[in-house]
Amino acid sequence: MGPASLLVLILAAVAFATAAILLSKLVLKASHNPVKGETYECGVPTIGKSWIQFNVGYYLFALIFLIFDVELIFLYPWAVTVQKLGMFAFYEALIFLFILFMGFLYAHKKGALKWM
Amino acid sequence: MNREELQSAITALNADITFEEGGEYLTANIPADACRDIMQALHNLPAFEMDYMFCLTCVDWKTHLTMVYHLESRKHAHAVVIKSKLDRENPEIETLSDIWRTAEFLEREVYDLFGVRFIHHSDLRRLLLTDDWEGYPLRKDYEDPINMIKL
Amino acid sequence: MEFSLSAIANQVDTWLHANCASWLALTIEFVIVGLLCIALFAVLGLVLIMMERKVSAYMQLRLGPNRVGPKGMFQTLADTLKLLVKEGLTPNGADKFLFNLAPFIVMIAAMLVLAPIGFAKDFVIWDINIGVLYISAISSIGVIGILMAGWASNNKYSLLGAMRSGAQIVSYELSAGLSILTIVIFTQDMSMGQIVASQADGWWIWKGHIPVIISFIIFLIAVTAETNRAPFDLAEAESELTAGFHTEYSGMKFALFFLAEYVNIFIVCAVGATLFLGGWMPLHIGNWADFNRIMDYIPSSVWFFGKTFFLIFVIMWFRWTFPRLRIDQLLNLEWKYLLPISMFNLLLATFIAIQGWYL
Amino acid sequence: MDVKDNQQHAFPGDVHPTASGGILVSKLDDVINWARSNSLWPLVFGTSCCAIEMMSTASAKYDWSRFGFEVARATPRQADVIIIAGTIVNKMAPVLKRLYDQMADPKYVIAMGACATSGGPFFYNTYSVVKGADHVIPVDVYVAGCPPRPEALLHALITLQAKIKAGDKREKIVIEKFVDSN
Amino acid sequence: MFITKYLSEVFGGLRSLLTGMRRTGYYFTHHKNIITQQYPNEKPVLAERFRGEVVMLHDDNNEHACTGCTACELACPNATIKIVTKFDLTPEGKKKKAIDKFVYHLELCTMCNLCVEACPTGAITMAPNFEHSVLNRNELTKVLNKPGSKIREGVE
Amino acid sequence: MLQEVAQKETGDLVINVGPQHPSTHGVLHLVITLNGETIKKVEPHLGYIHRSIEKMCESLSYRQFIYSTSRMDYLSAHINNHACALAVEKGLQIEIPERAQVIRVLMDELTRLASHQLWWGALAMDVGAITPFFHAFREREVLNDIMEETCGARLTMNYMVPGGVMFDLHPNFQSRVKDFITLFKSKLPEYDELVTGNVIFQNRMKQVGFISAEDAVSYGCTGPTLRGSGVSCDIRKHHPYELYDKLQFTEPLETGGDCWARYLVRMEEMRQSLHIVEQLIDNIPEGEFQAKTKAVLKLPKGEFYSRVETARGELGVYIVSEGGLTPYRIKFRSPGFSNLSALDHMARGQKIGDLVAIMGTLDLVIPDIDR
Repeated sequence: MGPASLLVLILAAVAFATAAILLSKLVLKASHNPVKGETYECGVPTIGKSWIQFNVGYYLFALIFLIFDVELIFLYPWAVTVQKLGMFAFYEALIFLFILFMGFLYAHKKGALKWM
Repeated sequence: MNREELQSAITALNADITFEEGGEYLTANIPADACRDIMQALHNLPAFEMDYMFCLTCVDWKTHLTMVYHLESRKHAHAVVIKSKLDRENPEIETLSDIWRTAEFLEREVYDLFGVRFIHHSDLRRLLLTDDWEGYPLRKDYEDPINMIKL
Repeated sequence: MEFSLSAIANQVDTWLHANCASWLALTIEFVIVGLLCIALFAVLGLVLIMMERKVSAYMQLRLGPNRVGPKGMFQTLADTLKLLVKEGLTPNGADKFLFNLAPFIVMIAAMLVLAPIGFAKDFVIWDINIGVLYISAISSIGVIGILMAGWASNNKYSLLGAMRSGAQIVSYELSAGLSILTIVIFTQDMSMGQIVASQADGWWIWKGHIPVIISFIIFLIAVTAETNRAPFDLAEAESELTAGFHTEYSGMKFALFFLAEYVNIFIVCAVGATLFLGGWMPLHIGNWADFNRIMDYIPSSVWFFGKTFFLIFVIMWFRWTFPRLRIDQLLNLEWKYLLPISMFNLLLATFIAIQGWYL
Repeated sequence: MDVKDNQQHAFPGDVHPTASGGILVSKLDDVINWARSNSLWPLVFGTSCCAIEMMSTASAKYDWSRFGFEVARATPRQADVIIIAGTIVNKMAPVLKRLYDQMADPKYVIAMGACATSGGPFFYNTYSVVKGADHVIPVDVYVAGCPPRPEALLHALITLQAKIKAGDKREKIVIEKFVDSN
Repeated sequence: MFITKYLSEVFGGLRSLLTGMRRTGYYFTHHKNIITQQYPNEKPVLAERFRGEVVMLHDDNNEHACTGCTACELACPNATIKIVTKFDLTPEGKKKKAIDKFVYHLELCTMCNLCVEACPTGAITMAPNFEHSVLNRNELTKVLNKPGSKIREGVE
Repeated sequence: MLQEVAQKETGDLVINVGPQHPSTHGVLHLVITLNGETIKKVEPHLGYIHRSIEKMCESLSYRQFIYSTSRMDYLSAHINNHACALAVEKGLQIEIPERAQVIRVLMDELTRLASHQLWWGALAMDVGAITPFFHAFREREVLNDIMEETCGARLTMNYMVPGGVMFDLHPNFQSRVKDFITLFKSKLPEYDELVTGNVIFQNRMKQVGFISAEDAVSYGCTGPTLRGSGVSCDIRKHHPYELYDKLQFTEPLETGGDCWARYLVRMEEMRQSLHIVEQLIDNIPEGEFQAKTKAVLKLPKGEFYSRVETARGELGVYIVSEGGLTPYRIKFRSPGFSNLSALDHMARGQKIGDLVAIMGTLDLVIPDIDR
């Protein structure tokens, strides 16, 4: 059906979600009380802020992911044609992956893959 | 060590110690101000090596409070009960939480329920009751007309 | 007559073009597609949740829902209705715009991935020529929704859950991508339709030898992690973070996350079935012409859904058997085991493909 | 002595009334109540002994999932019913209140066992026990027992289902009360 | 060797996971292991000693054995039982103490059986009833002696 | 290097876990200081189920107060009652008939089994596996039925009374316990298949929540928590009560000091309890099930301390009597209280997921801690 179908799918998702969320607003009249909107934390008031400068550990993985994801993108066109290109392409990819693997080992050695 | 040996060994620590007759364990009454030294000795001296405090509590005798410590040595398999009288109006005693770490929580509990203040305790707060609770409920004269329905 | 979804679709198409102006026919077709997708979502939600509850029940020596409707069939319907009329809270401290946007993002991401999936022979919304790449790309949009939800909730559990989810999904994206790549090497095409077509004489899991089996296992593990399913459900680890990133969500907003999770399972299993188990291709065994003909009588949509539901069952089986991993173990598994193995496996697959050692 | 007088003597303090009344007529409300009654997701909330019997009710032999109750939610936002399984003490009461307040409407409460119903074994001579959870939040169904056996909890859930199906429209009453008090 | 250790870790791990899956898979396919009792449809078989609530035994003549001695009231740890007595006139014209109401707070009762143990005449016993859910707490306060019931002849 | 950056640049998150939280097994409130996922400090806040049982017992007679202790450590209800009965018997100096002793030991061990089964299921649930919980409850329900048949209740039995037990054994008791032994022996390998052998579970348990023997003793840990650190501490061995000195059983010891060691200790304890039950079930002597006691019990002036081994560790009951009808002061030395005090020590530097596993292996019962 072509690219327009993507628009149709997005519209369908939005319509579905909107309809579902609005329905409860129409049918139900909710009660109000002062603590209802407060943050839930096991039934006791929260201590301090939730929006703090967060541990860098989580982001490190995102960074490393980025490197490997780019690698993956490079590999897709290669994968389509590798059978036609033969062993030459195989060796090329071998070198490419080897360099990446070295990077991986470096990151590993630096402790970037160690959770803290 | 058996009971008699233990008794004589403890007497050697401090002259003011008196012993109670009967009871399952050897029971020694010690003065509150010497408590810490005696306890330290009981914990450290190789003859005693009371490394395990299995009970710490307090009893309200209406005229005074009594701290009760149950100590046991795992190595020598002997046990002793140490008691120490405290003034009821202003109960104060040195903390033992750095000798036996279990005492940290147990002392907080006693502070909470009896109002005994443990000097040099690192974190003496209410443990079981809310911070704004008034009174010490396990004392005999505790009254709470709202919450406590007498049978 | 043989039951075929594509035949019905073609009839509808012809009828519409015969009776309406072409722009109107196209619009009506779009509306039909939209409605069909919504219906698919709703039905999948109902069926998969019921399936999960029954699977878990039987594994746990109990009966599961059996009192609402015949054999408990209406249980999830009742749940859905209840969630529809339950209050959808927005906490005071939350970033209200992002908080309300997050379920939409998750839904859109789940919906978009439907496009290149062939549900039956010649029955596909849009067979994009870079199908598998498209799927890898779109399926990682979902994590943005989760991160958004966790951050916007202004709740510490949510925040932790979202952060975990972010680290987890991006990591497992890699090995999922690498195992998909293995199939691309063999088929030399990225379109889902071509991949299915290449399996007419045997599914890749049979004819691809060891590399494909290894990448199938890695794919299963990786997609289980990507859909935040136990044993990788750290984002919503109940015993640690109460409900993780959707702690503050209630009513239908929560239900949309719930639904998206199940639809995502369906989608990744559909992709797995297409890549490794031949999609809608019937089971053909070598020269057994009679056997093959009988298999051909079974409609292609049945094949597709059968394979997909088998994979879904396997993923549910994981959930009801294994304990949850810890966050550092989870990342260890990916970076120390799955990624090196799949990189090695990719080379092995390339070598076998170039040498032509497959059927 | 009259039983009723005795009752008032026995339970001091304010008791939160549960919503009642509100007759429903339309078919839509019937359907909604059918859905609500068959999809009671409990909050994971157990304080003491009754929690173990609640776990037993969830276990294979009694299996509350047959009624669709097994989706125990850890967060009150997604739960429909609090099963107060165990004693509520003065320190816990504000927490319970807060949890109840933070639940999304409609919400229901079952007081399971003697402690939650009335303070039970800890009614007399205790300084810290709330004499019945309905001093803190409104309770829909009380179930006696110490602890009640799993079937008794199932019976309570069925009673609650019947109450919902009978058409108590809680949120309406709550709103009216809220408006009145302002 | 590093590689062999690595591979044995991978395969050992996979095997342990498959062992677990075989167990759950076994139960998934063998439904005879299901132990669910369907409560409202199948009433449970309760042990005769099961303590569900205190009941007062009445015979066919609507007579019970309670003398109103308050032994149970004293034995009860949390005052679940309140006995309200009255004075009946015997046929000889003498006043005789008898129970007016045997008030039983089921909502307070912990089924500890101490009252039954204390009862000198065996007037009360524990019954295996468990369906005690009510919408109003006051319904749990019960009067155990049936209306119009009398003390059985000869019970002192 | 990266670790340093991480620690300097980011703030700490202070999180409340509990009072209402699935993994705290009740209403424990922990305030956790986190950096990322790593725990810097755990501060337990107690008292959310402090029911003032000690104060209440001061106004209950010696027969009455025992029932309230079933509600303390409800998973070891029999053993709690047993400890109280022992303390009262110590004061009254009653000899317990041999049959009553055997019944008490049998009930204690069955309770320990039931408690450990629940612990096993709950631990598996804490680390994310839900199915084992249901498998554990299958066997536990059989035990509950046995208890119900003899004692009349499933959880809080109030079966032990001063002088013996409340009722005689049910006629079916022996055969049903034997059936249970056969059943449980066939199911224990399944426990290992599902959980013990699982590589994920082992990784979650090993090198987690370490506590050394010295620290554990200093914190007053008892029971499997201490035995996991390699210290022998079983009251049944060191201060035998009832028949325990005549019975054959070993005290499982592990030296690891981590969650895995505690897990193995408890698994082995189940086998040992089963072994004790096996020894006794065919040798229940005939005779009285209750010694003759006065209707009103009065303890002489003095102090009485009884120690028993519950499923969680050492329970001490300390009764101070003034010679009246009720105890003057009663103190329960609960095992969970001391075990909990070591939680901060164990959890520092670990992840949130580990905290859940540590709490699971400590087997906390909060009403036992708060009383």
